[in-house]
Amino acid sequence: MVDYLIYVILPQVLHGLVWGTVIAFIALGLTIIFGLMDIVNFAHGEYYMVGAFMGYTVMSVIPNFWIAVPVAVVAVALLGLFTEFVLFRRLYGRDPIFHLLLTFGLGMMFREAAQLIWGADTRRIEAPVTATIEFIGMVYPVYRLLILGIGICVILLIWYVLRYTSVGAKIRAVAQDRTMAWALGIRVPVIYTSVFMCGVALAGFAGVLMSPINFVYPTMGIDVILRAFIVVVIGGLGNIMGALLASLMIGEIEALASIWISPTIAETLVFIILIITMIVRPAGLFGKAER
Amino acid sequence: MGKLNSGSNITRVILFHAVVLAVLAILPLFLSTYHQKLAVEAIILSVFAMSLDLVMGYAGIATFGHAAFFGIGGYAMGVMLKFLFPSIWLGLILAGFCSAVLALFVGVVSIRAKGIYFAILTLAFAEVVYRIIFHSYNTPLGGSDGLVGVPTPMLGLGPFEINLKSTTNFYWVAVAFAYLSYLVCKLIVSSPFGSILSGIRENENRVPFLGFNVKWSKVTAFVIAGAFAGFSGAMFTAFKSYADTEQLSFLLSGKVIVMDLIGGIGTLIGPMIGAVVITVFESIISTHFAAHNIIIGAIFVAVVIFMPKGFLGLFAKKDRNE
Amino acid sequence: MKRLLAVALIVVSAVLFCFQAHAANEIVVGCISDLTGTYAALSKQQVDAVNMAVDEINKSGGVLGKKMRVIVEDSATSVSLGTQKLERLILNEKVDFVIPPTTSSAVLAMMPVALKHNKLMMVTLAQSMKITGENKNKVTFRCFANGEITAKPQVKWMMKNLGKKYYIIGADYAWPRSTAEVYTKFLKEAGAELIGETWFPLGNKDFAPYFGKIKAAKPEVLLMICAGNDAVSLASQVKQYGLAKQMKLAADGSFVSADIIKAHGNNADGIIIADFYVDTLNTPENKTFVKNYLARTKELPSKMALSSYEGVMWVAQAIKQAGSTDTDKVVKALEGSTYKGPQGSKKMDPVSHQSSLDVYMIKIENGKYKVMEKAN
Amino acid sequence: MFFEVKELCRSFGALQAVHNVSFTLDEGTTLSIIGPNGAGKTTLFNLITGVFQPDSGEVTFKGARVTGMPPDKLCHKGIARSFQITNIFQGLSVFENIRLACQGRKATRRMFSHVSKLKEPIEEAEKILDLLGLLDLRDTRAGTLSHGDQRYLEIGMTLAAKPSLVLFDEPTAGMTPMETKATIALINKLKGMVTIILIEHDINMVFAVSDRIIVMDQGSVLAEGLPQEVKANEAVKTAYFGEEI
Repeated sequence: MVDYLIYVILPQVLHGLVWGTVIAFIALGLTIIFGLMDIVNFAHGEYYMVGAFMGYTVMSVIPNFWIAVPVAVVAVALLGLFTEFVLFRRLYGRDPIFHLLLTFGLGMMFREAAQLIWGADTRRIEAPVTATIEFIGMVYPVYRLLILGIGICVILLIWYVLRYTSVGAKIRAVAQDRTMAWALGIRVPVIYTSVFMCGVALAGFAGVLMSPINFVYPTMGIDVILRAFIVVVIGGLGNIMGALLASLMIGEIEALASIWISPTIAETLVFIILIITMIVRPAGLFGKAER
Repeated sequence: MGKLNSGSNITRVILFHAVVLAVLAILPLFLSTYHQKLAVEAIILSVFAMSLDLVMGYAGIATFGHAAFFGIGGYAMGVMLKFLFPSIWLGLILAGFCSAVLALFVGVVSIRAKGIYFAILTLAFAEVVYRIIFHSYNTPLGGSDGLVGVPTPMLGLGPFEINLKSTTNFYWVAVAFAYLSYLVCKLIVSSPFGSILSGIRENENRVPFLGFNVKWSKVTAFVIAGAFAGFSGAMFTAFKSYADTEQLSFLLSGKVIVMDLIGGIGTLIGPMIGAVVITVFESIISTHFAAHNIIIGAIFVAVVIFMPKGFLGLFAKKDRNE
Repeated sequence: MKRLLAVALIVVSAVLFCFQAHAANEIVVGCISDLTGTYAALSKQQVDAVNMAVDEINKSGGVLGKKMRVIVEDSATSVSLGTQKLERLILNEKVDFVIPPTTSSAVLAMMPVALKHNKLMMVTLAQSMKITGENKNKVTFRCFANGEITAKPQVKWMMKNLGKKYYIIGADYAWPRSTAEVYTKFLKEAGAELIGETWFPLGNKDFAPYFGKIKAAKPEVLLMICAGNDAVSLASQVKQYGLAKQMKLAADGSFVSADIIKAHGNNADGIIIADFYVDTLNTPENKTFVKNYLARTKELPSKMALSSYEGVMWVAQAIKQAGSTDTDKVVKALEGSTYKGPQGSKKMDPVSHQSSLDVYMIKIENGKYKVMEKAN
Repeated sequence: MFFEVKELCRSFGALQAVHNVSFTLDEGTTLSIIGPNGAGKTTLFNLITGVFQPDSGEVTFKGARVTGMPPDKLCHKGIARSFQITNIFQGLSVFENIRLACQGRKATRRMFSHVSKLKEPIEEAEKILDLLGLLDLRDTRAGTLSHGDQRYLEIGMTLAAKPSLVLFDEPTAGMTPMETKATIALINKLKGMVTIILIEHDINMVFAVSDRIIVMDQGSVLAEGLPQEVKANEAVKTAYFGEEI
């Protein structure tokens, strides 16, 4: 019994934790952007993809992972700035369904453009750390633990910025009531642009960080976007803490469920959890009541 | 709407319908068989797009899972034709029934959620359906290989039989199918029930105080839309001789929203045009340009930015009081 | 202005729509390929190889005195687009035969269409057993391997050299499932013990959660059945978590096919596969083929490229033999015919329309294929 | 008793929005509810019309218990309300707004026939438009009407359900003095035809139309009686009129 706990359950809990952090990374930007500007960003996965490809490109010139990461993040942020400035800006205040259409089209363009620029092959980025450690009878790659660590740091940082800084207060003010915030002298368009940049930069960051594990290819965004959406919705759209908890929950459920049931059923289970969550709490598990 | 009463208008409307139908009817004489096939596909998809307009354009409910009903209809038709009884009519009945039942279930369960939450719920339901069928390996449904080799039966019309193996015949049948569906949907939206739906779209909170049950009105609209999506899915399968999981995928759900928005929602005819435009356009662009997704994506983006009311909006008269 | 643009757009599309090239005295090959989507990389190889075959044929004087021409259509990994494109090629472009795309479901849906229009299809990439099995039809042939061809010799070899306890892990969709069935059948016949299976969803990213269960089952051989990015991820995680220390690794050929071998890096080292072709095959015909392909595309050919090349060549040979491009005659000529290409010589089964193929046991070493022996 | 509210309570967290409110109403009379902002007047309306469920208490209408019944059912029973903040269908025409309201009373009959064939609702809608003086604007999009006209439309939609009990929530909010006068005239016209409960800030209007008045403060009934009694009540004077008169 104790053996079962230590050698079967515990490693799965760890997997779930690491995997949950990874999902949270992608979901965070999505939920921040929605919470602030009501944009349902279907192209979020494509920013994640661009981040990974940028990392790959830098790595092929300067083979140093820790240079590639900031360059890629900045590049994606600039792409975010450009798209926000040229496209999203024109849509504020319109029905979210238009954002959906816009990001749907944008995603198609990004995917195809990536295929034109980099080709359709799967690329690899070597992990900067390849060591493994022995851990309760399980060999565990250090790089994954590193991601877990970085993830926790980034999440704490975001939480700190939003909660305790004046920028964070402004962002929360705009999210609460855009008109009022504007009247109080907060420059709403600047906040929008910068938050959008940060949101997609987070996706780009996740893209490079994950590329040693998930590899780099043009359609990689599609593979993550649904999962990220589920997490964001279960957590309550726009609710950062909710998205975090939901990510960990989904990671753990999938990891633990796969001990006993087939992984495909576990994956479907995630959707069923989503459905049940939303029936019981229509605004998400951790969401406020109707907005 | 009140204007529909006047006599001259009715004559004009009838005349207009007659002309459009006549043009559609003689169109195949000028089209190659391939173009006819493309036209049939586009026409069938136009009914699918129109069915979404009932909920999205009239009741103002966004749904990301509409493909589920299309796909289920397709599979129902496939199962009917391949394994049960080779009759299009029975296939349509089964398809409409299955899709409507699914829509009823999804609707009743999720109608309490509003806006984007409802949309995500429908997406989740559609994904569950998709996964169940995708992994139904070793069942007659064929899992990810799809249900292939669906026979094309004769279409019995009383004493007559129409050979649907002829593309031109199927084209006419598809036009009739689309036209009838349009008429029925048009009647629905211009009925008292349709007014309730517009009321819900405009101001959901006021509607109950006028004596209407919002929840059931929405569910009814959802079920009707689901049934029509099922019908069009069934026709799609009958025409293409296969049912595939692609018909259930969230990408198709996204695409049909795009079709509606491009055509102009809340008009019924707009989404139909949108579906035809996108289907034909996709076919042309992917044949003549290597990077076709960039072009199609750019068109979506341009539509959102420059034509928020869709294609019809460009040609519509300016709103009376704007 | 906007109205004008919209109208212009419609006019341009209408013109494009009606535009048709007319084939005169030539043989037209329709190549439908999944150039966008998951299979884009190997689909590009398909197109390159088909073009290369046609160029070579034309350089040596064409077929029956006619030049060959290729029309490429992108089916974008979509069944509906695939069937639509097939209809376009057959009805509007009047192609003489078709090389269909990778997606099995699309090929399965296209088969009845090809049969209806009586147009020959040479399948060069799709792997579903059904294509030459329960769904086989008169006009569809395949010169690519299906699970049965490679599984049988591989099982024999593995039983002799690797062990008797097997665990299968694969992606949960039709092709890996049916391939696993074939493996299971042969393994059972050979007296092996199948101690577990894990089926993960397509596009899965994290495999670590399944490894505990696999290790606990203590198999001697882990047999992996998936392709593309799933395979790349799985191999890298199998390496990271050190599964190779406790068991031998084997896989279906597509697990390390040439479109992803570079992405594997050294992660796939030690994996045993059975396959009908790798670029390192040591025959003079293959060396010429690899050299030409490399010169043309700057890439090493995959088995998909080889198969597409051979598929076109084989049909061309049959057309020559039939003396006509008439489908019925070419089908007759293909059935039971033999063809000798870069990969070796093979025979087309007259009933199933599945080509026979030489199979080699291959081990991955340093990210490259090492041919160990011919296995059948 | 035609309409009775008995010990109705509802709190939101620590706030007792409505506390032990009781009153009765005879058919054909007009009752006004006045009180400072936040006195719980609109919450009381929301409790009566089924927007919120009361924590305790009872509402009876024509002898039947209607506590917490959903709005659509109440509408069928003959209770209709208007809203303080204009609550109309902005995107529909004035006529469509009223016609939709007219057809609500007979819920499901002929649900799928063409709207232009619905003789009764159309005639009624035109009658109501005439009553409101909006006939000239019938095809105008409601969202583009002036504020006053939107308020009239709001009242019209409430009347369209042919209720026997109407709850008006500040019908004159934001109206010009001229429009207010017209509204007073309209309500006087309605008196006797229907029973009215009115929330109103315009004191002149309240005394001009009411048969009885309830004064609410902090969720409870402060005073109740005939207009002149209320006017004379000292407690009311300090709590409410003190500043305003």
